[in-house]
Amino acid sequence: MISVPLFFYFGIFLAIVGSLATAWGPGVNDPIVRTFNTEVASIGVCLVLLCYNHVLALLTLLATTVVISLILFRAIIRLEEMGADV
Amino acid sequence: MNLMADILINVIIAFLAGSLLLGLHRKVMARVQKRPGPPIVQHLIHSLKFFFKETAIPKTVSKVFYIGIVFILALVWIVGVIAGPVAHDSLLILFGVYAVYKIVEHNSGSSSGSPYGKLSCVRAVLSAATELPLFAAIVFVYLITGTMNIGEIIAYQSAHGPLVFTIPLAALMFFMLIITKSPYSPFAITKDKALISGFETEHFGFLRGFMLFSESIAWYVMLWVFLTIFFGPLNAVGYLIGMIVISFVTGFINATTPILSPNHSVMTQITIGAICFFGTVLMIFTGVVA
Amino acid sequence: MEFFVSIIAIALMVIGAFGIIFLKRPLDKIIMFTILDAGFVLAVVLFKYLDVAMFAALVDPLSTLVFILAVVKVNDIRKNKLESGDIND
Amino acid sequence: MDFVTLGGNLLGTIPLGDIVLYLTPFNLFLFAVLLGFTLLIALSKPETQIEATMHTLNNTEVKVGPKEFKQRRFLSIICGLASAGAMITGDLFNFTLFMALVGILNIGIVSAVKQTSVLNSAFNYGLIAMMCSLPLFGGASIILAATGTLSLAVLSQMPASPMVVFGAVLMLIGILGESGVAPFFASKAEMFRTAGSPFIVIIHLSSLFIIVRAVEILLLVLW
Amino acid sequence: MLDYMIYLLTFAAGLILGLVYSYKQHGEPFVANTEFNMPFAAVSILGWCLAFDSGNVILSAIGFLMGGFVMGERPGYGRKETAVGLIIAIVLYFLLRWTV
Amino acid sequence: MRIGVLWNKLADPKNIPRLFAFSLGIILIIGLIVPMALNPDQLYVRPAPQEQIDEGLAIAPYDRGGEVLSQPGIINPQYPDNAASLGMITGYMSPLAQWISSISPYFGTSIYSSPGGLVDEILYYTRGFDTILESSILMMSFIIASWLSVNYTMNRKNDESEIREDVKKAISDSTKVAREVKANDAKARAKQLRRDN
Amino acid sequence: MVFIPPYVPDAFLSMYLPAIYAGLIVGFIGTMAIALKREEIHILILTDIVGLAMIFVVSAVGTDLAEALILPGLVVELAETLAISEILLTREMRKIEQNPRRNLQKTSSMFPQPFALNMEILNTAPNFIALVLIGYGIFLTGFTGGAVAGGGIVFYALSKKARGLPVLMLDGIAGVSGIAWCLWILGFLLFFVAPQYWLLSLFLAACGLLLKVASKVGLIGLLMREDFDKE
Repeated sequence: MISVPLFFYFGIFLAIVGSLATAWGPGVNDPIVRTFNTEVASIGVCLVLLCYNHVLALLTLLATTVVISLILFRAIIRLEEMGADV
Repeated sequence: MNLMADILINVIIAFLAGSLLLGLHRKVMARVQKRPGPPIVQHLIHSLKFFFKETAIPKTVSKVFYIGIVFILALVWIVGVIAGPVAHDSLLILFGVYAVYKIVEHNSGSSSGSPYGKLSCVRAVLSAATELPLFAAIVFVYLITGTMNIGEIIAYQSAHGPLVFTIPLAALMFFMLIITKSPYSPFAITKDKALISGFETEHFGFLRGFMLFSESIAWYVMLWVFLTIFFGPLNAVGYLIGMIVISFVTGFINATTPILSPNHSVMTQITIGAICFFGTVLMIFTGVVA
Repeated sequence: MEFFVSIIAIALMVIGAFGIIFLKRPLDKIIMFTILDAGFVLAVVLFKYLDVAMFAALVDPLSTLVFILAVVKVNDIRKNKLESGDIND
Repeated sequence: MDFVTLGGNLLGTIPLGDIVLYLTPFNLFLFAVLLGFTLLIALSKPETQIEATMHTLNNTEVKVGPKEFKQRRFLSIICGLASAGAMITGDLFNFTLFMALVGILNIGIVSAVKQTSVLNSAFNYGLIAMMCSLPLFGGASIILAATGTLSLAVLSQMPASPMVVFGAVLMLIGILGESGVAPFFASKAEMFRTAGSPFIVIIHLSSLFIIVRAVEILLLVLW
Repeated sequence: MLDYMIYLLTFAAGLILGLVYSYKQHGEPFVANTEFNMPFAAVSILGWCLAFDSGNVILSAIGFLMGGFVMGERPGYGRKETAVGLIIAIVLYFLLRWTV
Repeated sequence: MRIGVLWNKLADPKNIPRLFAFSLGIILIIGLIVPMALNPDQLYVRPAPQEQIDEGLAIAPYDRGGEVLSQPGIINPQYPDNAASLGMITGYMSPLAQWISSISPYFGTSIYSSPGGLVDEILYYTRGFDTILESSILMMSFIIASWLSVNYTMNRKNDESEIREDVKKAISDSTKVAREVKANDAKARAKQLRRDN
Repeated sequence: MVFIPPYVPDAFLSMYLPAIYAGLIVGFIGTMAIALKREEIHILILTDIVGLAMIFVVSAVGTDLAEALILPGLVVELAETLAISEILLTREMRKIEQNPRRNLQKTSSMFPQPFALNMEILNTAPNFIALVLIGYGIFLTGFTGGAVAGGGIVFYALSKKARGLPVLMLDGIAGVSGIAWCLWILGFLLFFVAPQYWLLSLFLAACGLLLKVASKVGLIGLLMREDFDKE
């Protein structure tokens, strides 16, 4: 038997730490780093979904996370290329 | 009486009474500002006059909306008359009527292509905030009486006394809406004289006639709703006196206050609305309101 | 047995998470992200959802690849800007 | 609180599984007005916006190009239909979804224009619309957790607990942000400074009507 | 409601007629006329009294027409006459109500 | 600060998302003191976590009973009378899914959504209208995004020549910029060197 | 064997409070960070966190309904991010276009430029991984399948060498997804009009949704390959 609460609370912990890091972590003034840190939070959410047995939602979350980070990176890179100040 | 005849009579009354009251309003403002002012009947004559003037349609307009919107405006306020004085229906329908009125204000400004109309249109969007106090007032009326039906609200008031004594702050919120909609009011940012005539700038001839016609009805309906839901069952003389008094009061207020800048106007209304809202909530929870 | 695997999975995830947050260089972060993902896959396996684990294992290289592409390209752009003197610091 | 005290007699329902659309005179009025406006939008051509040019005596014309026109008209018609649907829906989550759809369409309607100020406000409004997914969906699901149902017909019969009130407050702030009233007016109001009157009217119309409807829904849920 | 509509219509008609008539009589720029015009005062008193106290729709309508005629004169004219008429009519109304 | 100044700040679109976020955050944190508890009487209840997989059901965690094409699964919607073929989707498995379920107990997730299964029943049937909306939202945002990229942001027609010319003009027109570039060049190189070490 | 309990199991009841508090806290952190941040691209990234908080709050209910509500919510988040980031790009490009002298620097480019990168994985893996993902997605069908298969298409498109926006292909994809949407609506209506054909409706709905989501997500890949392309 595995301990579901263990992973549940760990998922919550990861989500909070990840979002804290995204908000005020070291070096987050670089948008790339900030996007990296959202991954930590999203893995935390994945764990929570796993503990709730929302497995299909978990699959979708994994797939969309990749695509969202792709979109964000594209925006960041294009803005840097343009030299836009946002 | 036949329903159609009833509607027709009420619409005519609303138009005549509304335009005379608006004339009175203008006269009061003029007297406060030490001008002779136009005769009271002037507003009525204006409205009628426009129906016989030549109608010109600018080249730049979006035609369907430009013409359609004035009929929608008239139609909407006739629905207001039907839902209010004729059928004593749900307050929420009147609220919906008011919302459509804002849309019409917005779109008649933007469909003309004139920069003045456009500015007025943007300001109409800003002033969507005036909706909220109106809502809050309606919700409080609803909370106290337990109904949205105007007829039942009147019945409640004849049993328990006018609502204005129970929830004065809600009445104040509603009154602020009336001030907002009165001509030359400090909150009338859509009709600021810097924008010529605001959203009406590019509507000529009978189109303008329809607009004035609906505005008179609108003024009558709003006063009617205010008097009905806050001052209980009134007879014709009561309505007459109440409407004249409110026109007087708004005339005084509008004559003595400058127009506010758009965002200040919106935030003032919202602030007053919020204060009244929390005041009324406080009154309800502390048991001041039975 | 399962308890030890849980501990390992959690340890992997902790290392990965804090690695991502505290390491400076982007490429190090990518490696740490892979560790985090490995821990996560382990957790999914523990929960006995093998198809999900398979999928996670497939997506892992994908997201890593996206990160690498992004980091390399951004570095490229930043280097260009520095060399040409467009940005002053 | 039930439908009848708020909007008048129940005229009929449209059952679609768990989601039941219902019609009262009040809902029907809003629905009909929205459909009417959508029809007008489908029929009308945009206006030409004339502005004075700086430093010369000429006028500048701002027109809606043919490509842009098609795209914007399509989006506005869908927006009209979506807000018409929001007027008659009888399910809490369904309503929030309609709102999210209206939000994204509002951005889309102005996204094709050239003025940067308009794009700026569209972007800022978009940020709000994205954030709104938390209060809207979250509020609806908190109400679901507290009462065990999402159907307005059932919710209207239930007494409100503090949790329901909290969910309703969350939903309210979501609605305020999404429809751009009160202190959040600026981002939405700036979006109207562009040509294409038939299209931008639906932005305003949908948000106003959604507030009207939202008040009905909040009253149903809370009392 | 029909009677109220008739009153309003006749009143508005009276206002317009009064305006047209007084512009025919006085074409000069704005003057605040302080003279008390006896015939107009009589019309006003008669009109308002009929309007308020007759109790008959047609008579009241005629009364509103006459009252409106005086009240609707161009700015600066007919103010005192209207005031006198209104006061007398209202006093009469209350007298009638209390005595009968 | 005077209230007018504050109000003027609210008229700038750039501040609005931040103000909204702030008020939303305040309300969220107020939520921590609101007494909250899950009402146990819910629709579409599911078994406790890991219960089905521990029992070794082939299609855990989505097994809701029922036999393929004959007996509906157990399902608890809001309005059962509005859904005539209720539970059939939950009880259905495609032939491929049946085969997979016979070989391993660990592929329940994939099996029970291919197509059929409880989530599909909710998504397509009892709450299908929601899904119409969701997919419309998706479609609309993609229409917006792809329209913008095809017609503007990725449009190759206004690429190359025009943009290059713009760049050239921007640089050649302004000798000042060129001078600055040179000056900064050296500075930047020095900094870069320092940073690399 | 009891397949569903009459009431929510105790495990979920005890998990509710921590989960929803976590959601509130994550949401609070995200919103406060947005309130304090000025740069717009950062705000865009931070809204992602707010979306995660939404997933927390919805999933905390712990029923099948909650899961069904999360699924599309996720896809909506994705879609909105895409639209809004595109608007941000458009705005910046318009700004530069209107005043190129002030805004364009020497190394700046309005359009994505190729860069030098040669990775083994980009040459060998994509066909295989993409195929597996697409196959798995088709097997799953529906939202999840669409997202998975779309991920596969994204990956495939990313690793391709061709440059230039394939407008023709975009149009084709848009057409496919439009037809898929119609399929899905048809299936949905069939459920209520003719319940005896539920199996047909199910397949219509599921396949329609799969095609729709997959084609849309795949479209991202086509758009992206401009940016992450090699020389």
